[in-house]
Amino acid sequence: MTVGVVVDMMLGLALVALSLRVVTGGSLFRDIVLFILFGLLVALSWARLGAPDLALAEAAIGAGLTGALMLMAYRSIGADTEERPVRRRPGVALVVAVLTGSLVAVIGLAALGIERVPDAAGDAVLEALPGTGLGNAVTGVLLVFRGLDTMLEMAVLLVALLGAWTVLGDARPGRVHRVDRRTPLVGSLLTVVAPITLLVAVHLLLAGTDAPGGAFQACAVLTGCGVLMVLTGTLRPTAVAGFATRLLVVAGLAAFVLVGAGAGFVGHAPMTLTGTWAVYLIETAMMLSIALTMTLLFARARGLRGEGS
Amino acid sequence: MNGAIETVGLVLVIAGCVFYAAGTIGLLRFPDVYSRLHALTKADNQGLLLVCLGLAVLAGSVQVAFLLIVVWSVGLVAAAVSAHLIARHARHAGEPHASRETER
Amino acid sequence: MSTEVVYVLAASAVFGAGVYGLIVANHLMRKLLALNVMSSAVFVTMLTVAGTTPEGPDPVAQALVLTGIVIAVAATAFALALLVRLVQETGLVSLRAKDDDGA
Amino acid sequence: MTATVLGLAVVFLLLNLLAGLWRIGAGPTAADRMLAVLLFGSTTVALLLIMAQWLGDASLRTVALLFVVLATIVTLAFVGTPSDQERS
Repeated sequence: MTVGVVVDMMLGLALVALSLRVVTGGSLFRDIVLFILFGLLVALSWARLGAPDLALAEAAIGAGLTGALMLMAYRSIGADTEERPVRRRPGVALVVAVLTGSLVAVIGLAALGIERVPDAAGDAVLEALPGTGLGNAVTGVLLVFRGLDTMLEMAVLLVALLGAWTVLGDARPGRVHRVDRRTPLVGSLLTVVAPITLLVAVHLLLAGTDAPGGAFQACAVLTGCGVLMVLTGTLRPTAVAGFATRLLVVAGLAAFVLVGAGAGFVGHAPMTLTGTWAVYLIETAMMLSIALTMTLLFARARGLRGEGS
Repeated sequence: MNGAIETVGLVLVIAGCVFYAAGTIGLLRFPDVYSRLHALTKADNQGLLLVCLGLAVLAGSVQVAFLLIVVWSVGLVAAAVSAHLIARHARHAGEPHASRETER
Repeated sequence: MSTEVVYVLAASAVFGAGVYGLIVANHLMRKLLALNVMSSAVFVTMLTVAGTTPEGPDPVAQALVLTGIVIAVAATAFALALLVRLVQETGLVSLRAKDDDGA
Repeated sequence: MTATVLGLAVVFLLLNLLAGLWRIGAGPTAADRMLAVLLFGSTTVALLLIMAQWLGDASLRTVALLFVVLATIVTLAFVGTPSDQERS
C-alpha cells in the first residue's frame, strides 16, 4: 500500500465521519461548521483525484460560499430554533439510507470494473481539442463541445435569482449584518485582500483557456470578493435593481446567445465559437454575470450600491 | 549537492509540520478560548512559513518561490484578521478567562 | 485497494448518510445540509467512475461536475431565501406544525 | 525519498486535521468551533502546497492561493451577526 492510498483512506474516513456528524443532529450551528470543513476535505479529495479545476471551484464555492450562505441564513432565522433535531423513530430512515448507500457502492464498483471504451467522449475531446485553440480540456467541453449546456446553466442561475427576488417580495432587502467598522483590522483586510481577489479572478479567467481555471472558478473568486464587500458594508444591499444590475445579470446568457446566433449568420453551425476571442468574450460575460448573481443571492437583495452613494 | 539542498528543504517542511502539531495540541489542550486562539494562530503561521520555505527550496524555481511568499503573506493577513474577529466575538459574548477564574 | 475504490466506497457511505439526514431531519436547514452532502457524494462518484485519460480525469465528467457545483450553490441560495421567508411569515423552521408530533 | 517524506508530511497534517475535529465536537463555545475552522483553513493551505510538490501538479498552488484569499469570508460571516451587535 502506497502513501497515496493511505492519504485517500484518511480523507475518505474523515468525509464519512463528518457527513455522519452533520446529519445526526445536535447543534445546528456546529453542523454548519462541520459542513464547511466537509467542503474543505472534498476540495482536498479533488486535488488527490487530479482534478485541480474542481478543487478550485469546490474551495471557493463548496466550502466558502455555501458555508457563508448557511451561516448568514442561520443568523437571520435566529439562533437555535431547533426544538427536536430528528424524528423519534429513525429506524426506517436507517434502512433506506443503508440500502441507497449500498446501491451507490454497487453501481460505483461495477462501473469501476468496466473496461474503459477506447473512444470515450473524454478521449474524443482531447483529440479534438487542438482544433479549438484551447489548452484546457474542461474549458473546451464547457464552451465549445457542450456550449449549449453551459448556456442553459446560465439560464438556471438567472431563474434562481428571479425566484429569490420573487420570494423576497416587497420585504426589505436582506438585513446583512455588517462587521462592526470600529474593528480596525477589517479595513486593512479589504485593502489587502480585495485587489488580490480581483487579480486572482482575472488570472484564473485568462489562464483558464490553457491551464486549470476558467469562468466558473473566476466567478467563484469574484463572488468571494463581493461577499467580503457586502459583509464589511462596503457594498450595501438595496431594494431596487438598477439598469446596470439587470444588464449585468443577463450578460452571460446574452453573450452566449449573441455569439451562438451570430455564428449561424456568418455561415457556421449555430453555437460554434469561431475563435478564442469568442471564448474570452463569453467567459468574461459569464464571470461577471455569475459573480453578481451569487452576490445578490447572498445579500438577498435586488441591487447593490457603494457605501458613500 | 542536489541531495544536500533536498535535505534542507525536507527538514524545513518537517519543522513546519512540527509547528502545526504544536498549534493543534494547543487547540486541544489549552484551558480557554483565548489561549487556544493564541496557540493556534501563532504556531500555524510559523508552520506555514517553514513549509513555504522548504517547498521553495525543493521546487528550486523563482516563480514558485514568489507565489509561495504571496500565499504566506496573504495567509498572515487573513489569519490575523480572523483571529482578531473571533477573539473579539468571544469577549463580547462574555466567554470566561481561565486564569481569572482560578484567581477568584 | 486502489484510490478509485476508496473514493467510491467513501462516497457511497456519505450518500447514505445524506439520505438518512434528509429523511430524519426536522429543521429545513439541516435537510439542506444533507442534500448538499448527498450532491458532493454524487460528484465524487461521477468523477471517479468516469475513468481517466492520459491528462487526468475525464474532462467531460469534470465539466459536468463543475456545472453541478455551481448549480448546487445557486439552488441552495434559492432554498435559503425560501426558508428565511418561511420563518418570517410563519415562525416555523420545519414543514410540520408545532403540535404535529409526526414521527 | 523526497516523495515519500512529502507524502508522510501530508499524512501527518491530515492527522492534525482529524485531531482538530474533536474541538468542534467538544466546543464548548461557538468561538471554539470557529477556531477549528481556522485550523482547517491554515492546515489545508499547507496540505495543498505540499501536495503540489508531491504530485507534481503546479495548479494546486493556485488552489492554495485561492484558499488563503477567501479564508476570512467564513469568519466574517460568523462574526458579522445580529447577536454580536446586540451584545456589544
